[in-house]
Parts: sequence; structure tokens; C-alpha cells
Amino acid sequence: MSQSLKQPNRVREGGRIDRAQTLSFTFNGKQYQGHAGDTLASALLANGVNIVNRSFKYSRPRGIVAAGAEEPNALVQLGSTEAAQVPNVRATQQALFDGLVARSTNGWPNVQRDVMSLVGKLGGQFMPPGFYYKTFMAPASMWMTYEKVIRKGAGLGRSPMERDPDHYDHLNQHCDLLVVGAGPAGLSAALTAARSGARVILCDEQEEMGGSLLDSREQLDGQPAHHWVEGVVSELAQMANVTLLPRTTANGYHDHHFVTLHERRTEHLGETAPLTDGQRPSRSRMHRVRAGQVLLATGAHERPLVYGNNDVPGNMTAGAVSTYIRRYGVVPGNKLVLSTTNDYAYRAALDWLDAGREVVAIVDARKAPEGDLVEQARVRGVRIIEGAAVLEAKGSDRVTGARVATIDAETFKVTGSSDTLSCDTIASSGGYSPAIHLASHTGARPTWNDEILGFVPSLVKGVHAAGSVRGFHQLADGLANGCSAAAEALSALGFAATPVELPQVNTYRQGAACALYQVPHEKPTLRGPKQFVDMQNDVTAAAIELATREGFESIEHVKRYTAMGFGTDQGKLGNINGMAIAARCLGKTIPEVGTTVFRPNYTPVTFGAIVGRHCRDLFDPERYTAMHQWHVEQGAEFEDVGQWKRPWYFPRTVNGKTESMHDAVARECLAVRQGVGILDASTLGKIDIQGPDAREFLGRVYTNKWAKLAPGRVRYGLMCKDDGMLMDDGTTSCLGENHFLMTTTTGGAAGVMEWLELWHQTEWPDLQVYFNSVTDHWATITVTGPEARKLLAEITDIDLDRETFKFMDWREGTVADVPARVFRISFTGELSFEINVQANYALHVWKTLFAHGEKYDLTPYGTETMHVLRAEKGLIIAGQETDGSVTPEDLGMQWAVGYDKPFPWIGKRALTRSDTRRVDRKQMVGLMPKDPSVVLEEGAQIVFDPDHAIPMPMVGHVTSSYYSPILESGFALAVIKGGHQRMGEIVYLPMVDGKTHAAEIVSPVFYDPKGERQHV
Amino acid sequence: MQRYSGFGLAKHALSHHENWERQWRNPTPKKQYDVVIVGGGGHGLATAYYLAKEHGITNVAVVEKGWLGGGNTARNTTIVRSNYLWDESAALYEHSMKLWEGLSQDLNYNVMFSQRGVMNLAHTLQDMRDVQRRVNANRLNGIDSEVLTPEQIQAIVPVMDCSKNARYPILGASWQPRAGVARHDAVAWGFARAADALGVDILQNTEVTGFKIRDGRIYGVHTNRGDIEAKTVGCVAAGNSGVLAKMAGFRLPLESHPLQALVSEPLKPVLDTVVMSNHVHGYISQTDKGDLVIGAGIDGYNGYGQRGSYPTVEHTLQAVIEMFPIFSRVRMNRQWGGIVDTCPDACPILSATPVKGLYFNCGWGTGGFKATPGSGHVFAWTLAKNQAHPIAAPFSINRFHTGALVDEHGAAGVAH
Amino acid sequence: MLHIYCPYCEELREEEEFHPKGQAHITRPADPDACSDEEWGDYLFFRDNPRGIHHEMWVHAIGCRKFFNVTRNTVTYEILETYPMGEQPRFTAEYPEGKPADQLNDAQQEPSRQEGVHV
Amino acid sequence: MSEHTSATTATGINMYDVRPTTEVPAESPLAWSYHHTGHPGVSQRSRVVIRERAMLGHVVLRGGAIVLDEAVRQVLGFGLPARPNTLNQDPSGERSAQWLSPDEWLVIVPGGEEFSLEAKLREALGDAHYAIVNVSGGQTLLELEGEAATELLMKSTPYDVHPAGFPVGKGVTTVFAKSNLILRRPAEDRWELVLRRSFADYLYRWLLDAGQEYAIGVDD
Repeated sequence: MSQSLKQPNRVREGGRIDRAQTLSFTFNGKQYQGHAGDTLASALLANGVNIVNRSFKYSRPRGIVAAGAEEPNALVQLGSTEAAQVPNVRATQQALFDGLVARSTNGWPNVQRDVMSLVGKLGGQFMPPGFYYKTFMAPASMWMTYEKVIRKGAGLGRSPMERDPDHYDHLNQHCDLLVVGAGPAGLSAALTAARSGARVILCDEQEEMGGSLLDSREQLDGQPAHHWVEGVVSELAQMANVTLLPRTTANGYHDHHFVTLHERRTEHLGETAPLTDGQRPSRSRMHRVRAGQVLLATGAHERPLVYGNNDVPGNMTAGAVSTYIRRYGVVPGNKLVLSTTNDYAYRAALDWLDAGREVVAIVDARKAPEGDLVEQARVRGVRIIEGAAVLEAKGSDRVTGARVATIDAETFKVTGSSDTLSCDTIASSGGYSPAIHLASHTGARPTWNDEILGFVPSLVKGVHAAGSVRGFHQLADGLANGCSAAAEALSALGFAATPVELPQVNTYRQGAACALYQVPHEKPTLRGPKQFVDMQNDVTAAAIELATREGFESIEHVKRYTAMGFGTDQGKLGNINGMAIAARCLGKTIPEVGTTVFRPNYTPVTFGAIVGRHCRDLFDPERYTAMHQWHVEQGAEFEDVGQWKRPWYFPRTVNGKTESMHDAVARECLAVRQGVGILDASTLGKIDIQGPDAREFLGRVYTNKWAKLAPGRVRYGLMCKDDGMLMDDGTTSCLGENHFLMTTTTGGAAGVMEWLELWHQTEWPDLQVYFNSVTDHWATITVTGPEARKLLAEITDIDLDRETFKFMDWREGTVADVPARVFRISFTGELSFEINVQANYALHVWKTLFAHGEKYDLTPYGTETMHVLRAEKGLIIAGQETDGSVTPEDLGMQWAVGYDKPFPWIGKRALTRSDTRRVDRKQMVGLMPKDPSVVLEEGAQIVFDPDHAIPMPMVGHVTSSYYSPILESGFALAVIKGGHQRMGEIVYLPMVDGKTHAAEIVSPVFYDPKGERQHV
Repeated sequence: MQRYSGFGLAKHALSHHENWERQWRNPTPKKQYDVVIVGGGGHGLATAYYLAKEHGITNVAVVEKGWLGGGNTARNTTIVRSNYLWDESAALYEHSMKLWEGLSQDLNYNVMFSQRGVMNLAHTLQDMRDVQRRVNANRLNGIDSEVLTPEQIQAIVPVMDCSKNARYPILGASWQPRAGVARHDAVAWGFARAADALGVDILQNTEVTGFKIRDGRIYGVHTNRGDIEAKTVGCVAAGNSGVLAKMAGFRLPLESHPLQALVSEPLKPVLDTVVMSNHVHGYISQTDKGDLVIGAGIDGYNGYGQRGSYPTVEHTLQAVIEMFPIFSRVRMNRQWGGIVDTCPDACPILSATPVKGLYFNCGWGTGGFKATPGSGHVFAWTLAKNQAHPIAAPFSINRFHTGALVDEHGAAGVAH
Repeated sequence: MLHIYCPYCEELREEEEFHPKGQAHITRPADPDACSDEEWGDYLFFRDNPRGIHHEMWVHAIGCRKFFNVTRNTVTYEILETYPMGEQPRFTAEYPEGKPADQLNDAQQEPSRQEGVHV
Repeated sequence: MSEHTSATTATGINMYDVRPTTEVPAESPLAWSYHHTGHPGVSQRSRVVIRERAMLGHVVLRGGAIVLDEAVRQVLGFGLPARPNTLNQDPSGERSAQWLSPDEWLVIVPGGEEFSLEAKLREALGDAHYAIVNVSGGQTLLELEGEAATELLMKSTPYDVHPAGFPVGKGVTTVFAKSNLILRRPAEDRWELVLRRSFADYLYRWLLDAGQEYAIGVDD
């Protein structure tokens, strides 16, 4: 009893709410109560809350209009804590939970008394569509200021400013038939398919399944409709081949029947996912469904009529009135006027009467309405005003009356004198627009159907539709249509359909609906009261008329000029009305004006749900080598190289002080040049190549020669694309006459592997060769420096004698008792051994080297030191010295180009194009800054004349630059126009800070130019 | 042309806005024009406008198969910047940037060009090298450009995760203060209205079905509304360029791919600049209406369907949440796709063709919107003088034969 | 997201497992040195870019790693057939409904080429 | 086992037994993960259990099906699976061969058998054109069991893991989270995941995270 006092609009019984469970919630700081089963919207209406928001542009008070996804006004900010904020929640789709906290998204200082509304009232006239295109242009400098003000006033809710405490996930689903919508058609379809043995998914966006049957006046087999729903749902729930997904919106229909279903798993329970059994479930879940066939039973949205001040709180769609009464036990007012163009909307008046409140009148646009529902209203003594419509609502914060007159819809004229009926609620119905959104996502254009006055979906192969979405609004038709559409889908899938016995339902005699969208007014549209078409974006009939006058004739132009349909409801209520108004203004029919296109999402989806678990620590894989733990324990700093985490440098901490990067790198460099260093080189790509034609293949993909490389030998190679530009480089070892091990750059590994397969599979399938990636199988440890041999000798059985194991040889043997291949190749210019061992044993080998290396001060080094050392030797890094526009010749690497190889290898032909033959191409050189303390900036641009005015002709740039501890100077690699012919010249590098550095062009080999140290 | 101004707006309000004129006419095609522009998007309309305004050539038709500005102009993420790496592209985009800066006044149409700055994030050492290379090049080319530290980035975008514990921590960024966003539709409408006022015929719902070519020379087009004669024809048809080239009997080094974008629901201002990351791959800004506009990647296959693959959207939002974890509860409202014509070197084609008198302006890939005025300006010059504008010269089709590509993929491979 | 029938795995797989690799049936000139710059440029860069039926190459990158061909409509994204390297398409712009039987070889007549192909 | 740990075959291929002959500590690709992320125990509530089978012999065979099949039959006692994406095992389930592509199979044998397997196969194959590659250090195998195993897989891979799409005896290479792996179903109630070494930690963390709601446990 006391509940109903607190909730003045709650009826005593009926509906699907649980009156025994009272829930408290807060709206705009005020406490209210509702019941389990309520939406936030139904609870607000139960409590008599009229104004739920302020409008976007004119700041007009707005109330709840609809009961579902089509609601344009009731957008609220949800959340009691910062992290739990959710902007723009549609109150009609938010289940009420205890403790819910919501605010209106607009309105200052509050939604009741809003300052901006004054601006809206006074300034509204100055804000026709596109007004911002016509002003704010002078002075030009002021636009950024104007913009700031405009932005402040715009927007709806606000973003949370803290990290989301919840997580989200994905579930990949596969099924034979996906049924979207669990109303009468969807349920009968799902039942048919399920009983036939198909794998079925049935989803519905509402809190419970049943769709229109949840608020239906009709009886099925002589029982209330929900009995039948419960029977079907419980049967489906028990079938192993059926997945039932309530609270799940099919939000996007992608190619080849891939549909995303967004399941709200906990949003009805709380603002963050509650702990259950110690685990926190995902807040919501995206089902990524690959369906064999899809059946759309998505229903229809009722269109409100467009009349004067149709946005004042208390104006609602007729269907919403019925839904609130019958499903939620809430009558959203006391005195109702219904304005309709069809029979079906009469339900609202009958439901209103059943709830014990007054129906002032039904205003029917048809001259002589007839049909069973009309009769029922007549029998119950309702006044029916024929051939008329509500012209204009009265009231400001709540409807106080409806001005009604007879009209002629055809000529768009008011034909009689008007009469103002006192009421607090105006329900309107202009007909039903099929919810064709998903069908339209597939790219199929919907077609206009004059019979049902709506667009019906065009269906691509494999998509079926049933029920209201096809215009079958009668219950019996919908049920039957569900079965027959399912049978069609089943037959396409190769299943024999098991017939389903449908329940007995009454068939109503229905009178034809009439076409009415905008209600005529005595005044011309531009002068009359505002008639809202798209309430969320404050688009009026006048705005559409004005747009057409200004030459915006395509519906796409009209929409864009007025912003119609660009709201979060995507114009579910307004689009068809808007098209009809544009058509009227242009003297065309609706289909002539254009069609309507919808894009995913059907209703908005949180970013979190789309992202799923692919965030935070799982945003992107991190790849580790076998020695990763050791690196972490040594305090290494890491560099991201592709997905790999590579040690960048190993700062030492002495007496609590950690070395700077500069100091660490200097120490590491000198250790390699003067003692011995060790590098984890496992990330290099490694490809095992076997087959009698392996050698021939190498000759075709590398620029240099491979015909004579003997087993036991290693060679460096360059790989180009067929445009002649360098793509990757690395060494390849001859393991046997027909067996090679190729290495690639770390970042290039996957690409090179695919490249080899591409050429083999598409151009040269006749060559007998196989490629297999062994990147992960082998770990690679580089031991380098003058002491490398001594160290390695201690733990290997390989003869390391310089005469028998030469530079660019490889040998087999054990290292630390582990079988290894050791390669004498050098990326530092020092005596080097690259040790490959099976990765499971690599850490043992690594640690053994350290156990023996202490006396040599074995120093681990990272990628930074590796870069310095190789640059001192003028060795390139593909991707750093090169950028896809550099040929081997530009790099001065003609020695690695086999011009006379018999097969026209990849990249060869391109080297003789006119542009690649230019003498002033950018060529790689070394740069010595005149001031040795200067380390040039990588990426610094090079000019010949530093005094040239801006724009200054640039002749190249620095590709690599470091401080060299061994040279005690900064040094750099660069590409410079015609650089190979400019040795000894001075160039200039003008910097951001205003300084200009001078540097001399030198050979890119800075250290040990004869290459003696690697041969020792 | 009816002048637009705040005063005019107030005046029209008093007459209930009943006296606004059409923004452009709906003319009947003439038999003959001096120049026919195929494609009524931003670039085509700009070309027509500058032909009339700068070269006095007003007997011009813009032939559009749908509604004007209905292609990529209506579907892009509206970013305008000019901080390109190579001299050739920098010159082109900076030329455009200068035109943007006075465009609203020039057109008497507020295109809402908002110079709120664009930042390109660097997440790896190589990214940083590329950023420095590009910024240095920009400055010497006279383009405003800076390198930002993570601290400076955080100050400009307080809501971004600039911490070291990100999977790919932000190491720095390039920053162009003059860059920003504009209102895409208004650009097309503004050019259309201004061109129309100078006498250009904008022919909507007019589809070119073939070219009239004789002895290797163009002399008109066939359309669904009859033949139109013209000795000079410029095709500015973005994703449809390949189809037009085929009609004219040659191929282009182009592929048309889906490029997707999406928007959130409108939010109160939360992001005051444009943030782009090539490495984690996403870019984002906030419109004046409050929507977060997010650019997704390009799909790898050819597609004219104005839609792409869902995983592309997933990857983009993963990137956005990696950069902006606080947006996890913000909701995606809508997604859509454009058709972008991409060149192998990520640079456009502004060029004569094997057919004399027939010119193509295409291949803008993901970067066309920002070039709109500049592209139209140099293309108009090219059409008017039958000779490549110096800024357009490096972008000839010929470069794919000589090898003189302007490869923006490389160091400055920042798309969009 | 496309659903692609891999002719080697003989089943439909998700697009995420594949990479598109551009136009199919681009053959490298047998004697590059005999090509003019123009011919070489054409081979490298110039492509058909049809609106409608297109033949393209894909690789089952996360799967069997085989390259194969796909005939796909670039407007509807409908896949008409997939077929191994070295074979010719059955569906072409000239024969959108499929080449007549007398123009097909044995491999093209195998039902597996279209089995499970998604529409 | 062969005395020779290294040989060059008559076909010009280097064959090398990379397993140490002495006791040398070995670490599986998940060693770091166990150390760093830990391994939640198996409890009554665990609806998914994972178990690593480390240090197995993993060998990739490349070549023509007919030629290889005969050699495999000779050496292992069972043939190569004839159908794409299927798996053959010996009766003990210790040795298996899986179709990876028309010319590629993955053979998994007890650790230590891989080199002799290669040697015997090469002997049987003579001078046919084929390739055999030992990849044992590059991957590891995880077993997945429990009533929620299928749902955990559904969170992770777009491949259909429903019995209708994934019967016993099937095995595929597919997308898994943002990486990829080989997924196989050797028995009604057991799945196997073959992970690449460098991605193993990421995949392990993914499985624990996605399996949290099933109280996932790691059996060691």
C-alpha cells in the first residue's frame, strides 16, 4: 500500500514486476523506489518523474517517449563512483537494480531549472539547421574561441576519468541458424529449428524473452501470452543444440553471416560486475557468431506523429503506453488523448482504461475507422474523433492539453476548427517501421512497401526474416511466418523441418491504416510551433523544410544538414517521418527521396566489450627468448622490437646508484672491443632450407651469388623486392650441399618466410626445396671480443684454431656439453662466435659462459651497444639505414650484387630503371661531426648550404648516430645525395634548437677499416 | 550569392527563415562545357571552384553520379595536417594547409577548420627516429612541427596513458600545432555553393558511362543524362578511378580498399586535440558535437562495399583503449566504411594520361580530405594550362615506370 | 568478416587466418631484362581494380600457409570460388554465372571448388 | 640410438642430434611463466586443468604424402593422416602425426626419439625430395581438460570447437587470442595446444586470465 503511495503511477497488480522486491535508486540526487523487473524508465514513470533530460540544442525539457531501443530522450549518466561512470545510458533499456545512481546528461544547474533553456527559447530562432556554417566566420582568428563555447554546450554524458574496474570477454560461436529476436516469430522459428536438430542461437535484447508477447492483450491457447512464452523458452533451454541469449543485442551484421551479439551479463545487477563465487564475471560479453543462416525476427518500431510541441513530457508512443501499463504496472498519466492512424494503437487506450484511468478521446486520422479494436473502444464508450489529429500539445513541463482538429492528410491541411482537450498524456501512433537495421548492415538496400507504409528489408542469400520486420504485425501471422521462415532456412542448411503446432490465437479484423507523418497545422511549418522529428538532435519539421529549400534534396544531404538520425538512437523513431517530410517538401514520394541506410551498431556498445580481453597485459603478445628470466634478473632495460622484448642495455647498480644509459653502453662497447661481450641474438629469424634446388633458390631471392658456397661456410646476403629496394638482409650458412640455414632480421622473420613461400608456390613450384622456420627452436648466443676464443675454448670441444675455423665458417660440437652449431660471423667487427643451441638448453649454456667468463669480465650487452658497434663498422640495419627507397647500390654494397648471375634474380631489373640509375641518388656514407662531443640527432636533415632561406634544400638525413667510446667521438651513418662522390666534403645539419652542426662526409667504416679484428 | 553572416542569420530569423536561397542550383546539363570534372566530391568541387575563380573558366560541369560530397568526403575522419616527410608531398599538403587557413572566409561558408593540433605518437626507438626525421624535414620546409616528450604529451592530453607500464610506452611524438580537423560535409557544400555562384553547373545523379575518345584525344563523356562535350576532362573520383580508367582504356597503379571509421556517442569535451598512433594503430579526435571519431585501419582486400571487416574495428578499439584506458565504458555508436584508392607509394596521382586532354586526380589513399583545397587548386591550374602545376609534377603516373616514387610508406608512413 | 574456403584445408575458415595478397594471376615476365621500363613498371604496380568480379590471391597464413586464388565480388564481397595456384577461374567478368562446361578442365569441374562457398 | 650425433646424408643434408648426451638442465618454454606468473593449483572447483607435456620430440616432415606415408608407416607403425586437419596416433597415444598442409606434417614423439626418428626416416626415404626438421626446442605441448575446456577455447579461437566442427582426431593450425597455435583433440575429453616457444608466456597468461572464472588449475 505504502509502495503505491510512493509510486503514484504504479497500478496495484499486473505486469511482470515483482512487487515484493523493492529496489532503491537515486535520480538527480533524489531517492526513489521501484521493483525488480522495472527498467529505470518504468521506475521513473512510476514515481511520476516527468522531466528526465534537457534537449541537445534548445535545452527543452524532455520526458520518456518510448519503452525500448528507440528512446531518444531518456539518456542518463550512470554510476556512483568515478570508475563506474557510464555515459548516455538509455533508461528504457537499463534494468533497475538496488542502489542504482543516475543523473540527467544535460541541464544546468539542474534538469528542472535549466539556464540553457532560456538560450534555447530566445536563441532558438537563430539556430536553424546549419546555422554554424553561416556564421562565426569573422574575424577568422575568433573561430577557435567560438568553437570552445560550442563544444562546452555540446556532448551528452561524460567519460569516466578512471580506469574501468570491470573486464569484458568474447565468445566465438558457431551455429546453423541464428535467430535474432524472441518475440512470437522468433520463438516459433527457434522452436522449429531446434526441434529439427539444427544448432540454434536465439538472442533477444530485452531482459526476458517474449518480445511483444510480454505486454500483449492477446491469449494463446486461451492462456495469457506469457504462458506460451514460458513453455517455449523452457523447452529450448533444455535442448543441447540451443543457446539462449537474453539481454543480448545483435548489434552488427557483418559479411558472410558473421554477427556480433552483445550480451549484457551484469548490467542488470549493479554498476560493476558483482563477485560470484569469488570470481568476477565479465561485465559484458561479445559473442562473435558465425552462422550458417540467419533469421531476423527483430520486430518493428512504432512511429510517433509529428505535431506541434510533440516533445513536451507526457507525449509518448502508443505502444510505449501499453508496455508500461501491461509489463511494468505503470500508468504514465491520468488523462489520455490518443492520436492514431491505425487500429493497433487502440490497445493503448484499452490498456489505459483497464488500468482505471480516463481516456479523454481517441483522435483517429481516418475518416471512418473500423476494426475489432475500434469496436472494443466504442463499446467501452470512448470518444473517437474521426478524421482528425492532435495539432499541438499544450503545456511546458508536462502536457496539459491537446489541441485537436480535423485534417486532410492528402492535401496537408487543417480542415476544421480546433478544440483543446484537457489531458496530461498524448499517445501517438503513425504506424510501424520494421526494424530492418541488421538486414541493412549487409549492404542490401531496403525497399518501400506502400501497403504497410514502411521499408521492408531486402535479404541477401542466407538471410531470412519473419514477423513484424516483414510487416506481418498480426500475432497469428507472425507465429506462422516464424515457422515458415525457419523451414526455408533449414532447407538451405540441409535439414528437414520438424513442423511445430502453433497455439490458437484470435485473428482480429483490422481496418487499413492511413499515411500520416507530419500533422498539418494552421500555420506554415516554418512559422508554427516546433514539430520535432528527431528529438535527440532537436531536428524539427521546419529544419527539414528549410534544408530542402536550400537545395539539400537527397535524403543523405537532408540528414547531414540537419543531423537527423545521427543520434545514439540512429533515428529509430524519426527517420521515416523525416523522409516523409522531405518528400512532401520536394513533391516526391518517399522512395524517390531515397532509402534509409543503417550502420552497425544497432544500439551502442561499450568499447570495452569490443576490445574484450585484448587490453592491459594482454593487449599484444610479448615474445621472450630462452634467456629472458636471466635478463630480467640482471636488471636489463628492454627495447620493443616487433613483439619481442630485447635487452636494450644492462645498467649496473653500484652502491645503490644505477648507471645512465650512456655510461652503460660505453662500458658495454669497450668490453666488446677490449675484452669479451655476450649478446642474446635469439630473436633473429632462422629458416631451415632443404632440397636439391635450395642453392638455386637462394640465388634467385638474394642479390648475391650462392652457387659456390661450400658446406661449412657462411655468406651474408641482401634481399630485394622486385622494385630493387632492399627488404631484408642476413647470413645464410651452408649446412650441407642441399641444406642451408638462413637468418633474417628480427622484425623481418615472418615476412621473409612468407616471401620465400610466395615465390616458391607461385613462380617457381618446379624448384625442389622446402622452407621451415626454426626461429624458436634455436637460441643464439653471440660471444664477441678479443677474448672470445679463449672463453669459448674453455667449454667447447670444437677446434677454434683461426686457421681451421676461419671467419665466415661454421662448426659443430658441444658447448657446455650441449650440441651446438657455432658460426664465425661478426656484427661487431671483433672476433665473434655465434652459438646456436636447442633453446631448451640455452640458459644452461648462457650461464656456463658466465661461470667461465668472470675472469674475462664477460659483459652482457643489449641492442643499443650492438647498434653502436655495428655502426662503427658501417654495417647497416635494414629498416634503419633503409626505408623502402634504398637499393644495394645506394648502400655502396655493389660487392653483394651478382650482376652476372644467370637467373634474373629478384630486384635486378629494377636497378636499371632511369630513377635507380640517377647519379644523385641518396647514398650511404659516414659522417664525422666537426665537434667530436656532438652526437648528431638521428633523423637530422642534411643541407649543403646552411644559409639558404627556408625552405632549405635537403640532401639527406642521418640514419644512425651514436657516441663511440672507442673513437671518443660522436659519429653517424647518413644518406646523402651523390654521397659516394663527396668524401671529405663538409655538410650541415640545422637543428630545432637553432644550432647548426657541421660534419664531414667520410667512409661509413669508422673502426678497423681493413677488417682485421674479426679475422684474428 | 547570398552572403552569410551572423547579422544575416538574425535578419532571416525575423522572417522565419523563409527567404534563404538555394545553396546551389539543380541545372540541366548543357551539351558542351569547356571543362568537365568527373566526381562531385570535395576535390572535384574544389577543382571546379578554382577553375572559375583563379582561371576564369566558368563553363564547367561537375558530373556526380550520386549526391555531391557523398563519397569519401562524407566518410572520413576529417584530419588536416601537412607534416609530410618528403619535399614533394610536404609542398603539396602545405599548399593545401595555407588554403585551409582562409577557406571559411574565401568560401563565405564556415568549414569549422579547427587548428587544435595533431600529434603522431612514437612507441619504439625506430618510431622516434622517424619522428625526428620528419620533424627536421618539416622545419626546413617551413612547416610548423615539433618533437614532444612524454611529459609534454601528457600535459596536452591529460587523459592518455603515458605511463611506462603500457605495452608500448609512449616515447615521444611529433606535433603540428596548425593541424586539426574540419567539418567534412561543409567543405563539399562550401565549395559547391561558391563554384555554383561562379557559374559552374553541378550535375548530381549524373553518371559517366563512358568517354568520347578519338585518335587518342578526349572530346567528351557519355552520361545517363546524355552526352556532354568537353576538350578537357578531369577525373576526380577517388575509389572509382580504376573503373573510370578502364572505360578510358588504360590501367592505373591503384587498388580500392575499404577504410573504416567509427564514432562514439557524444560526450562532454574530453580530448582537445588529434592523437594518432601508427604503431598501436588507431587515431582519435573529438568533434564539436562531442563524438569521439576514431579511424580504423584499411582492409587488405579490394572492396567497393563501403564496409570492411569487423576485426579491423576490434584492433582499432584495442589500440584506443591501450592509449585511453578510461574510454572502456564509452560506447561505440556507429561504424562505416569508405573506398580509398591507394597507390603503391602512398602518394596521389595528379597527372596527364595516355589520352590527351584527360587528366586524373586520384590515389589519395587515406589522406585525401586534408588535401582538398590544395588538390583542387593545383589540379585546376593543370587543367587550365594543360600542363602540370609544379607542385603536381612529381605526382605523375610516369613515376611508376621510371621508379621515381615518393615513398611516404617508409619513414613517414603515417597514414591519414 | 569473410568466411573463406581454403582449397587445401578443404574447409571454411575465418578471415583472421588469411592475408590478402593482391591481384591473382600476375606472372613475373620470363625475361625481365627484355622488358622496357614501362613493361616492368606495369608488372610491378599496375593492377585491375574492378568493381565486381575480381580474382585475387590470398594466403592461409595462420593455417596451411598455402597461397591460393579467390574469385570474389568486390561490391557484394560474395566469394564465387576458391582454387589452387596454377589453375584458372571458372567465374569471370565475362562469365559471372560460370564458364560453360565445355570450357572447363577436370579440376574446375570438381565440386570442392565451390563447396561451402559462402554467399 | 645412433652413435653418430651428426652426419651429412647422401642427399647433402646435415643431420644433427641437438640433445645433450649428459645430464644438462633443460628449461621448457614455460619455465619463465611458472616462475613469474606462477601456477594456480588444481582444486575441486577447477573446471579446467592445464598440464604441460614438456621436452617432447617435435619433428616437421615436408614432402609428398605418398612417399612420406610409406616411410612413416615403416618407422612408426602407423601412417600419415590422409585427410586435411586430422591426426593419427599410435595405440599408446605417445606418438602422433598431424596434417598441417598438403606437404607438411607434425610428428610428436617422446623426447629423445626425434633424432633416431629422423635418421630412420631419412634411411627409408633414400633420395626422394623431402625435408625433415627438428623443432623440439621451439615448441611445447599443453593439455587441456575439464568441463569448461570447450568454453575456454571458445573465448580464445574463432575455430569451431563444438563436437560437430571438431571431432576427436582433428587438429588445426588457427588463431588463438592474438597469436596462433596448433589445436588438436586426441580424445573426447582432452585437447592439446602446441605453442611456439616465444609466444608461450603470452598464451599461458591468456589461458589463466580467460580460465579464471572456471578456477583454472595447472597440474604439475
